[in-house]
Amino acid sequence: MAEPLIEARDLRLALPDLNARPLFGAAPRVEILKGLSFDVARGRVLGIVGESGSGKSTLGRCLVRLLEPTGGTLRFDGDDITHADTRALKRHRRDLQMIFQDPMSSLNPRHSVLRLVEAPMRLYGVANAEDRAREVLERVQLGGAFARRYPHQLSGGQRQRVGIARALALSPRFILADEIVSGLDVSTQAQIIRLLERLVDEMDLTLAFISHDLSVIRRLCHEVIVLRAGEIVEAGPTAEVFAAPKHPYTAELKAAIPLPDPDAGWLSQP
Amino acid sequence: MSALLRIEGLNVSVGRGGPRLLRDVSLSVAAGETHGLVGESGAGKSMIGKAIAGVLPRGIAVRSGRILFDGQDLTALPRRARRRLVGERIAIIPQDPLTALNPCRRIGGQITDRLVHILGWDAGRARARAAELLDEVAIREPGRVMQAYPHEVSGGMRQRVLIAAAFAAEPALIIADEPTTALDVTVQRQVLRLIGELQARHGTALLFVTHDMGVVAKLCRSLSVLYAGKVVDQGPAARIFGPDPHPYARALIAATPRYDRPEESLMPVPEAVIAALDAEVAAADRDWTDG
Amino acid sequence: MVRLWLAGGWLALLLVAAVFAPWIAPQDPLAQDLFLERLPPVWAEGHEPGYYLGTDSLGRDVLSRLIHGARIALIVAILAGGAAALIGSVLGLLAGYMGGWTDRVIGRVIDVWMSFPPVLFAILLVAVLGTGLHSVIIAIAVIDWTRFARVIRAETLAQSRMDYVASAVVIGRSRLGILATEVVPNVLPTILVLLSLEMGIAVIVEAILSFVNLSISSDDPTWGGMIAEGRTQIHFAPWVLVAPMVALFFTVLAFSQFGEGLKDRIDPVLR
Amino acid sequence: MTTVVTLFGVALVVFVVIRLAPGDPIAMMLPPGADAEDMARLRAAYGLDRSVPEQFLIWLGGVVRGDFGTSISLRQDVGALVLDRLPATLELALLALAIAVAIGTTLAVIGTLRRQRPAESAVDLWNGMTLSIPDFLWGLIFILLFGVVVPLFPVSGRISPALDPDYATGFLLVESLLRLDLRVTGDLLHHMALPALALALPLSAVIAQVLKQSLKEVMHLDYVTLARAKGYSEIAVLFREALRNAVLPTLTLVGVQFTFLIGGTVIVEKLFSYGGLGNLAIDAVINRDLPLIQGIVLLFAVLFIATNLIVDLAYAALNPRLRHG
Repeated sequence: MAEPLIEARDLRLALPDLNARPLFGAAPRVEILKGLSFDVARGRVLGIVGESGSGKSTLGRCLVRLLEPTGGTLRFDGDDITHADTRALKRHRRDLQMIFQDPMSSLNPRHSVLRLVEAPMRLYGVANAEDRAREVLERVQLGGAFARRYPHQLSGGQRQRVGIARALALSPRFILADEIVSGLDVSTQAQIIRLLERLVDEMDLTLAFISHDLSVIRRLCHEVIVLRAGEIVEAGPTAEVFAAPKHPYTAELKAAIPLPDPDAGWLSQP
Repeated sequence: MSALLRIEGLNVSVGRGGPRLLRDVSLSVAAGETHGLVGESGAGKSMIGKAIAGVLPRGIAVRSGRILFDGQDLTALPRRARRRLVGERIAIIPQDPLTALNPCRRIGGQITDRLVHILGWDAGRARARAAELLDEVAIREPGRVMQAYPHEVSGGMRQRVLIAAAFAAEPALIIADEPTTALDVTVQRQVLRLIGELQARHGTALLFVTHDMGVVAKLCRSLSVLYAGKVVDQGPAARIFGPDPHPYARALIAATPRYDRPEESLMPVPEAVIAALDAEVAAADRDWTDG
Repeated sequence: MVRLWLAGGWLALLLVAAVFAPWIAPQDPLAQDLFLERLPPVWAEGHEPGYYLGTDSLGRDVLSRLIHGARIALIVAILAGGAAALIGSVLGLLAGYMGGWTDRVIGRVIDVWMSFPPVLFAILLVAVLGTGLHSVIIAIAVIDWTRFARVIRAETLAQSRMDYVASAVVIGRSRLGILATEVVPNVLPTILVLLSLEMGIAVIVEAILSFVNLSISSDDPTWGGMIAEGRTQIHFAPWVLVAPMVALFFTVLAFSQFGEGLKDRIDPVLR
Repeated sequence: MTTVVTLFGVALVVFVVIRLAPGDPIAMMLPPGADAEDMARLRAAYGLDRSVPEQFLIWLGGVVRGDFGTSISLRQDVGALVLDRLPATLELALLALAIAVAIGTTLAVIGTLRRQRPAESAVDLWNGMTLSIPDFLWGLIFILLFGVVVPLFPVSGRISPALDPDYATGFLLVESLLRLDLRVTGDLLHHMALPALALALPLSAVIAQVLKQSLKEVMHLDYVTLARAKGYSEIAVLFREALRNAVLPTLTLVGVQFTFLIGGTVIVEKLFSYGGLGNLAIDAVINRDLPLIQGIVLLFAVLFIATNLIVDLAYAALNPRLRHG
C-alpha cells in the first residue's frame, strides 16, 4: 500500500496551565495530547471522535499546524513538519486546509462571499481567480447572487458551505473538518454531510473529520479513531469498530446514543 | 382523565400585529405524563414553555388562546396570582447549566429560594429538604455543595443541582427546555435517567423541549412536532415513530443520523414537504387577525 | 440616523465658517473700539447694527471672534485628533497583535501615561513647550494617544483570537498580511468612532488651555479665550460667555453624536 | 511591584518634561537686575546647578525619606502644602462620585425596568448628552444658570469666610458632620454642589450606560428567567439576582472613570476658585514651581493607583470566583 498522506507518531502537546499561575517561574504544563500515533491514508476519510475534553480539536489544530506539537513527529507527504517554521510550512500551506466549527467566527464579517473564497487563490496567484471561485461556489450550491452577500446575510448552513468552498479553493490535498455540523439543525446537517460525501467522491479528497457524533462518523468515515483524555482508546475501519467495539469506552459511547426508535427500556439499561 | 395542562389555540406574537411565533397551538399533558415538543430552531418549541411559565421576553406576548393549568386559565389570572401559582406548581429545567445558576450566590440558596420565599418555609426546613434532594440526584456531599459557588462544581454537577432545584417544591409540572443539549452523550444519558427516575417517584408531569428526535423517542409517550410555530403532528410516539407520521415528522426522523443504518439516515428533508408546510402557514396567516 | 445628519450638519457648518472666516465674519475679530464696548446682541435694547452677538469689554465683535475661533478649534480637532489616533492606533495594534514583550512595554507606558491627570499634564506640556497652536496640538496628541491605544489593543487582541485569523494562517497568509486584511478592517470602525470623540475632546482641551491663558496669544480669537474673558464679565455682559459656550457645547455634542451615529451605521455589518 | 514601577515611571516622565522647560524659575524668583552671583547661589540652594540625572536621584532620595523638597514660589515644604490641600480635593471628588453613583444607578434601574418603553429612550437621550459634555462645560453652564441667571449657589470658594472653622483636620465636611456642626456642613455642601455636580454628570452617564447594558445582558440569562419562573416580581428579580452580577463589569470601568474625575478636579477647581490641589497645581505650573509640580503630579498618580487598587479589591470581594486563592 502507498505511503499515507499524514503520519503521526507519538504526537504530544502540552500547554501551560492557565488556571494555575504561580508567582514565580513558568506555569506548569498540562498534557493535552498524550502520544498519538495514526495515519491518514490518501483519498480516505478519517473520523476523529471523542467527548469534550478529549483533545480532538487540539489534535485537529496540530494536524494543520495551527499549533506546534511539543513531542513526537508529524509527517505530511513524507516531509517532517512537526516543528517546521512559517517559511518551511509555506510550501505545504495550500495543501493543508481546514473547515472551522463556527462559520460566524471563521468568516471575516467584512468580506463578501466571493472575496472570502477568492482570497486564497489570489494569494497564490491562481489565474482567473474570480471564475474559479464562482465555480467552487457552484459546487457547494451557492451559485449566482450568493457571491455578493456577506456572512451575516446567510443562514447557518449556507455559511458552512462558504467555509467548505474556501477550503476547497486551493484544491488542497488534505482538509480538516472540525465539528462542522455540530451547530446545525438536523435537516441542514443532513444536507452538509451529503454535500461533503459527494465532494469526497468527486474530488478524491483526503479528509479528517472531527465530531462528537458517532452516527455521523459512521456514515462518512472510512476509518475512525476514538479519543479519550488525549489518548486513542480504539482505532480501525469504521464498520468494524461499530460492529464490535473492542474498548468498553467505545461501547459505552455507542450505547449512549439515543436512536430515533421508541424504547422505554433504553433509559434504565445499565 | 382530565388534563393537568391544556393549551387551546395559543397565539404568541412580537408586538401587536407583528410576526406570529406560535400559531394556534393546542396540546394537553396529563398529570405524571411526559410530552415532547420537537422542532428545528425557530419552530417556537421553547416559546411554549416560556408562555406557560409567564417568562416571555419583553415585547413578545400571548395574543389569544388559553393556557389551562389544573382548570385555571393562566392568561386570565392577575399578574401576582399567576406568579404565585407558577412559583408553587411549575418549575423549569433550563438548557445551559453554565448560565442557569447565579454565579454570585451559593448553590444552597438557589435551591431553597422557592421554598423560603414563595412557600414560606423556615430556613432550616428548606435546607434539610435541599440536602435531601441533592442526595436524590446522587450528589455525595450535599452540605459541601450547598455551601459552594456554582463555579466551584463541575458542569454535570451543576445540571444535577438544577434538577434538584426544579423538584424542590414538588411541582405538578416541569418544563425541561433542552436540558441536555450542551452535554456529552454519556452525561446526557445519566441526566435523562435521573429526570426520568425523579419524575416517576414524584408523579410530576414533564414537558420536554428538544430538537433531538432520538431523545424524544426514548423519553416521551406522546409528542408534538412543530414547524414555524405551528403543531404539524401530535400524538403517541408509537404512531409518529411508527407507521403513520406526518410527512414532515417522517422527514425529521429520516434526517437524524443513526449508526445502525447509516445509509437510511441523514436524508435531507424533501423540498416538497417544506413547500407544503410554508403554504399552509401562509394560508393560516391570511385568515388570522390580531384579536 | 437623524442624529448623524444633525451632527454632521453642524460640523459642516463649522467647517464652512472656519474655511471662509475672513469673508463671512462681519467685523475684524481683532479690532478694538472702546466706544463700542459691551454692546448687547441684536435682539436686546441698545445694540448697534453689524454687531449681531454684541461686543466684549474691548469692543470686539463677538460673532466675528466666534467664527474665527472655529478655525482654531477645527485645526486643533483635526490635527491633534488625527495625530493621537495615528500614534495610539499603531501602538495599540502592535501591542495587541504582537503580544509578548512588545505588549508588555507598550502596556506599561500606557499605565504610566494613565496615571497623570490629563488636563494638568496638558497644561504642564504647553507650559514647557511654550504657548502657541503647535504646542497645543502636540500636547493633546502626546497625552490622548492612550485613549486609542487602550481600546485598540483590546480590540485587536479579541480579533486575533477569531477563527478567521486562524483561517488566514491556514491559507498561508503572512503575519503582516493578516494584520492588513483581517484585523485592521475590523478595528477601523472603532478607530473612526474614537477619532470623532477625540476631536470633540481636543476642542475642549484647547478651550481649557485658552481658558487658563496658555493656548495662543490672548488677542487671537479662541473660544476658550472668549470664555475666560466672558467669565470676568459674567455680571455685566453675559453674552460674551454664552456665545462661545453654546458653540463649544454644540460642537462637542456634534462630534460625539457623529461618532455614535457612525457606530450604529457600521455595526449592522458586524452582526 | 508594578505599582512601584509605574510610580517611578511617572516621576521620571515629569522630571524629564519639566527639565526640558526653557523658562528659568530662578530668574522668575528674583527681582530684575539681580546679579549672576545671586542667581548661582539660589540655584545651588535648590540643587539646580547639578546635572539632570543627579537632580533626579537627589529628589528621589528625598521622596523615599518623605521629603518632597521646598516650593520655589511659595517657599514652603511641598509635602505640607500638598497635604494641606489634599482633603479639599478628596472631599470634592468623593462627593462627586457619590452623586454620580446615585444618579447613574437610578437611571440604569429605571431604564432596565421600563425597557422598550419611552422612559428608556429618555434615559438614553439624557445619557448621550451628559456623556459627551465634559465637566469643564458643565461647570460653565452651572455658573451661568445657578450663579447668575438664578443665583441659588455660590460660584467660588469652598466655604463662606465668616464660617471658616478652626478644625483639626482639612476634611472639613467629614469633621463638621462628626462635630454635628451642621451650619458648616450646609455651607460646605452649598459651595461644593455645583463643582461636584459638574464633575459627577459625565461619570453618572458612564455608570448609567454601562450598568444598564450589563443589566440588560444579565436579565436575559437563564438564571434570571428561572428566578422569574420561581415567582419573583420583576423588581425583586432585578435586585436579588441581576444587580450584583451587573455591577461587576461596571465596577472596573468606574475605577478608570473615577481617575478621570480626579483629573477633572484640576480645571473644575480653577473654574470655581475652589481651594484644592488642582488650583494649586495650575498656579504651580504657571509659576514654574518645579518641586511643587513634581509633588502634586506624584500625589495624583498615587491617587489614581490607589483608586485602581481599591477597585480591584472591591471586585474580588464581590466576585466569588476570585475569592479563594
